[in-house]
Amino acid sequence: MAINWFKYSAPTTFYGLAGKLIPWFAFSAALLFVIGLYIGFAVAPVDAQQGEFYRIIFIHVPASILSMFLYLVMAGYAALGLIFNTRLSAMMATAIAPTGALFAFISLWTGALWGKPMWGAWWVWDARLTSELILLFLYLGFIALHASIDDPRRADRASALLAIVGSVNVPIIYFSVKWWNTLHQGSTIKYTGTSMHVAMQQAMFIVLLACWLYAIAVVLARVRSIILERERNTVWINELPEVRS
Amino acid sequence: MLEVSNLACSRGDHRLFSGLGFALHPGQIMQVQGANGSGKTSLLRTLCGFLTPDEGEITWCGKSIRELDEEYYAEMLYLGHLNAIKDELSALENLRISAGLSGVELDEKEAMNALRRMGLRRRERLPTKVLSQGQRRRVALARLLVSDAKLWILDEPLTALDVGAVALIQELVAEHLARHGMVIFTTHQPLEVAGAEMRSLLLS
Amino acid sequence: MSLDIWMRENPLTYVWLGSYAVALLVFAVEVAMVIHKRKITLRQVRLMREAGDDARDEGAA
Amino acid sequence: MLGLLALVIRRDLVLAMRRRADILTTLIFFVMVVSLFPLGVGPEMEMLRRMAAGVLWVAALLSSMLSLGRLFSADYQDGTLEQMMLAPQSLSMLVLGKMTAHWMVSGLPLVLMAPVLGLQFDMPAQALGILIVGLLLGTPVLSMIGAIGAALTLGLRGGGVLLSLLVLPLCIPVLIFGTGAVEAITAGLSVASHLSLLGALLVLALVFTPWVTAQALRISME
Repeated sequence: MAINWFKYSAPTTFYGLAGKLIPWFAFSAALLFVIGLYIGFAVAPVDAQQGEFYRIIFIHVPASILSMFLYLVMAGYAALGLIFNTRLSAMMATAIAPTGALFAFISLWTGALWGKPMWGAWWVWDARLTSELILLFLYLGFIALHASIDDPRRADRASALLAIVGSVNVPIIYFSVKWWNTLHQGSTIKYTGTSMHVAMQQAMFIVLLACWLYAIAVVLARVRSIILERERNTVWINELPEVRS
Repeated sequence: MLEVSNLACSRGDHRLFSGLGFALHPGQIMQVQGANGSGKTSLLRTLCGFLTPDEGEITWCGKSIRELDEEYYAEMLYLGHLNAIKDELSALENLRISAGLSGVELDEKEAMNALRRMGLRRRERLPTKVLSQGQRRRVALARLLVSDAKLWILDEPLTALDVGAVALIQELVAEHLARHGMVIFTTHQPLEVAGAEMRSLLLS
Repeated sequence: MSLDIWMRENPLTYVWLGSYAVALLVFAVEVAMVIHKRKITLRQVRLMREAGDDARDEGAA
Repeated sequence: MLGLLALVIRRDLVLAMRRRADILTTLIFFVMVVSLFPLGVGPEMEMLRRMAAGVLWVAALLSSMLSLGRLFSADYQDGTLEQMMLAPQSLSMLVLGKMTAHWMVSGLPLVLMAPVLGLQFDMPAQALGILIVGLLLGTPVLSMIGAIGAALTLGLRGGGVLLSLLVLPLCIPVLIFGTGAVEAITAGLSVASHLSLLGALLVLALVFTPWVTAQALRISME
């Protein structure tokens, strides 16, 4: 019976719960963004070496952190779905992928913009930037595989396996890229000097929190659409107020 | 003994069947009937373990086929729509390799005998790409002769076969049943087996 | 290069336009996509439901 | 167990021998890509020497992608794959056999061809030796990682391009250590660490990829 509960009622209760939570997450994300950016731009002092340019880190670092964590979370949900055959986890994995890919993109974009004034080149083959690029490729592979399989069950399971293989590979890739980078004495992005001002840390932390809340809100909203789509033949979907009207 | 209880299967959104149950004992034969799209092939593929049922359980000698896995596969033989023969290989090579995959070592003489009984005399060493549809089907069906599996799962075994070959298949099935084998199959052509009661399962 | 000079003279504009505006734009596009998907899915589900109702009505009649 | 492995390898080799054109096209592709590079970047020997290992490795990576689509698709289309999944032996073992055969017909010819192409780039003998050792250790890993992708994209439209999209990022470590070894020997450094890392990748791939590929095949057959 426990398995049945997992299998059938989880999306039901989750749909309603997610609907109630989304506004809270979205609102607090927006609020924290404003606070974080206010501290970042008005309170935090100008950096001695990098001038105003360093202020890119307030979005660059949170985006990088999130893109990596979201991949792990996605692989975790994928593994859950594959092992316990729960439908909701597979839907969550599918819903996370686009957000993760976008954060990876933001991280690359802001990294490039930071690189230009620092090293005079838009792109440097720094270990972290290169890994981030490969991470974006992994996200795109996941999304492309899921999109090209018509049968939703096979799509979930196949892309779940890919996500797990990818997450096992991520440390190996990161290590090898770092190795390659030191071998070629490439440039390394130093995020901080010895003294990182308290306000800088605060701003970065608050924006990171805001990004997390934003990601949760968007993923929940997306998973609600996926639930609607997948379960459209069930009774409970047909009795939802937004469907009846 | 093959037992199926409360089986439910779906393809995409579409529920093919549910609450299906039956038991197949040694010496019994069962025909799965139903219109196109009623899930005959899906049922047979579920019995092979290719498809995971939505609900229900399939057991072989009291144990779930999921748990038995390879032990179950050693005792069953499946013949699908596809012949599983390679155009580049000769009939002889095809038969010996497919027997090898199912764990039966086959020497050349045994394989030749089986192919001859299937009416492929003097074509044993030709690449199968020069054979006709019916002859290729015969190459695939020759596996019935060399297998020692107890359970035969045959999906449309009679397609592309002429009258002579159909008679031969009926003979083979009767022999298999006499050896306490089990057969479950689908067909759109009549298949009569002497000395055995034909059970039928209707999918709607 | 002129961009280089402009960048040094207006670092804050560069940071804002280059990074934050782009990031916010990405967020906005994503939110719009999610809302759009929700709309489309809801419409589709409603259509399916009406089609199902019609079939049932015909069956009853 | 080993009998089955030998059976599958022998079968795939016989099939490949009767369809020799497939092996040759991959090999010709490899030769062409490598030969195009000097035309693209110019004939200065100093630069070509420095690029050689990277060019050969990237070309090997691309050509192995080219042949991956064939790994399971023929067996999938004619129903042999179904029969393989019903074999009373472990599917992982069968998959390992298919990977091995695939490497022998698509990876090994590249390894044998590489020194000849290396001479086009005026690679020193020492570097050539390490290149071959690296390729010998690395190309099986490419076949094995590729097999996962081939199994996942089985029977999909546009499977070939999708396959490369999935597999190429996962192959980056092999590329890095393979070219790194050649660069190390050219710079007069020890290659032991690079080669042992490649060996470690090979062992890891041998242990995990057959099982993962078998799972992927089961998912794709549903």
